[in-house]
Amino acid sequence: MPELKIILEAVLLAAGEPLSLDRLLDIFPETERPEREVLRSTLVKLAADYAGRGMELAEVASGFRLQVPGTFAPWVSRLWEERAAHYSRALLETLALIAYRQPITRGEIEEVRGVSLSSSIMKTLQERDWIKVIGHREVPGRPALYATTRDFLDYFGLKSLSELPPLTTPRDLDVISAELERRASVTPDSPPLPEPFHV
Amino acid sequence: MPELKIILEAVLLAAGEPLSLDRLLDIFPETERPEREVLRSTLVKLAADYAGRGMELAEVASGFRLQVPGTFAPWVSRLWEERAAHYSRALLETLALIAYRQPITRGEIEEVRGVSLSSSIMKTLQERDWIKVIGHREVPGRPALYATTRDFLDYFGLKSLSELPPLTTPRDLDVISAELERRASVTPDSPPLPEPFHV
Amino acid sequence: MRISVDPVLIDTLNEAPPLAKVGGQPWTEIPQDLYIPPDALEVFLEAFEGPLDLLLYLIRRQNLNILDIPIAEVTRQYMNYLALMQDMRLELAAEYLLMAAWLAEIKSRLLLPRPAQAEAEELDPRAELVRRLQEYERFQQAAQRLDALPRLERDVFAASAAPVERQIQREPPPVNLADLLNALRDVMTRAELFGHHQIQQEALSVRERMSQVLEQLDAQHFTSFTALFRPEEGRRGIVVTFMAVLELLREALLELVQVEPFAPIHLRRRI
Repeated sequence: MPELKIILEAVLLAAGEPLSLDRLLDIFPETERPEREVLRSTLVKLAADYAGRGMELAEVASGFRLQVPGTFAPWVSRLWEERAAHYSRALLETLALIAYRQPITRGEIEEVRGVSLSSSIMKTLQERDWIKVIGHREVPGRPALYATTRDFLDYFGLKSLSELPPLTTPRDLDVISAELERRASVTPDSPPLPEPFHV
Repeated sequence: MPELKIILEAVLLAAGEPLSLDRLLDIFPETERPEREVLRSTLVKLAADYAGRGMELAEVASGFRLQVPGTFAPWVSRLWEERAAHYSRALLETLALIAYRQPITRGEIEEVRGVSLSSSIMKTLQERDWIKVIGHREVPGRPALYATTRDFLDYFGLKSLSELPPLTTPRDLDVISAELERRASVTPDSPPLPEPFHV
Repeated sequence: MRISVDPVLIDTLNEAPPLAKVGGQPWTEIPQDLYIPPDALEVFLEAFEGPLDLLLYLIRRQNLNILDIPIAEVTRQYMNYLALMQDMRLELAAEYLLMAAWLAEIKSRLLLPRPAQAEAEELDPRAELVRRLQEYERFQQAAQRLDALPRLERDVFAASAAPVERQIQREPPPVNLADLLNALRDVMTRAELFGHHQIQQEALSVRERMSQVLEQLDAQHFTSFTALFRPEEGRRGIVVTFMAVLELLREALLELVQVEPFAPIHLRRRI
């Protein structure tokens, strides 16, 4: 029987997707099933094997995934012409709002962005399995509440939402107001702006 | 820049499909493109790295592919074990009719159920070795006669068909059914049923 | 209509070809009153993500502190952009007009003299605009950071190696006897077989024995009638077998041969 570490390597490569500890334990018949802690420490050893190689072991939301690190993107991306999709600012802003403010309704997204949201953006996000409807807000119209999925975390290489880059802290409205008052009293007139662009 | 061997490893792992020498050469910008022979000898070195690991480099018709050797099949195949869903109502009814009214033809099953019987149901039941064809009825078309098998009895923990709950009236069936459920919840082994049907 | 800009042309401004076409009129030189650097022309006006985005753009262009927006000036520029968009016949969304109205309202409130005692309670009319701009800006930044995260398929790639043997193991669904019984009850109730159908009278063990007898016999060779009986089953077993044979004969599934009275009976399956 091959070494545990090597079996894990084979299974992770064959899966090509993240595998949770539970799923990894399940590949062993009950009588041969390693201890959870043994499995975990073996994964650590496996990860160490990949130093300086073309792959790395990453832990994401759904489990452990073997992946090709970003350093190889220049070569790998030449394999596929148009694989890495570029997403619009509107889509990324919407996704950011859902990620940081979930559960959130469409109306709430529109309010922050100050513009109505195109259905195609929500559709794209749902088709990518990055967001899903997790319920409805109990207000008239019962709008759907959106949240991000596990796939979203996996895709962005995150173990949990807490690993998202922190949001800049908002300034309290009272503070803003006080600040505005203070400034207004110091400099009543703002400097004139340059001439705008005329057509 | 990473070593050529490691770049090839990364690209083959990301591709997840065979890559021809030409395609492998194409991932390098023209100025950095290695000689064909260098590429080939580097692949040989890479293949040697995988001795005793969970993957191997194979040359197949369309090129080079990283693959998980067959020795890992016992673990790998457990990844894709399909959790059984439930059998359809139609299948259970068909099985019940075959059990209680054997030998029975397909037409007779259809007559009782009032709907035509899908071939997939009979196929599933035969694949599971629960029913088999034991003859043909001497009527036009010579329809096959189905009966249950020993595997069927074994599965349901019966010594013979006479241990099947007797068929009386629908009301009795309700009682028996409730009894079966009660027993199932009390003891894992089902004790013999009250009164088997005797001739 | 769009402003179309060739970046190469911007570098060679003295050349004759038009820099851009606006309202059908070719532009051959950068207008003098243009305060936005020429590369801003590359930004299509329709690429703004709404009025907040446009306002943030105006504010950033001037390196203005978001807390220190000169409302009058920003409003004027904003209105100029709306005019530009209208000239280009961009469909002007309601949000842009709403923002224009809001800016105008703030401007007018700032101009109105405020009674001293009211000043304390009343918020600066700009506060809400600033709050919304800040809030939007936070998520603009968040979107950028999200985009910068190493993303699967763009920066990192799932490593996979095809297994040589890929078999899918399929666990058949479990069934218990109660399920089977429930199914039977349903089908029987539907078929209304109870009460007048022979099932009630029919012995299940006869049905089973019919299957067994059929299996025991083959179509090519005759089997002795007596070979079907197993004395160890006792009288009841013999009766069941006998009834099974009779039933099979009735259903024309068996062929019975007896050369003469009291001679051995032989049976074979009908083909």
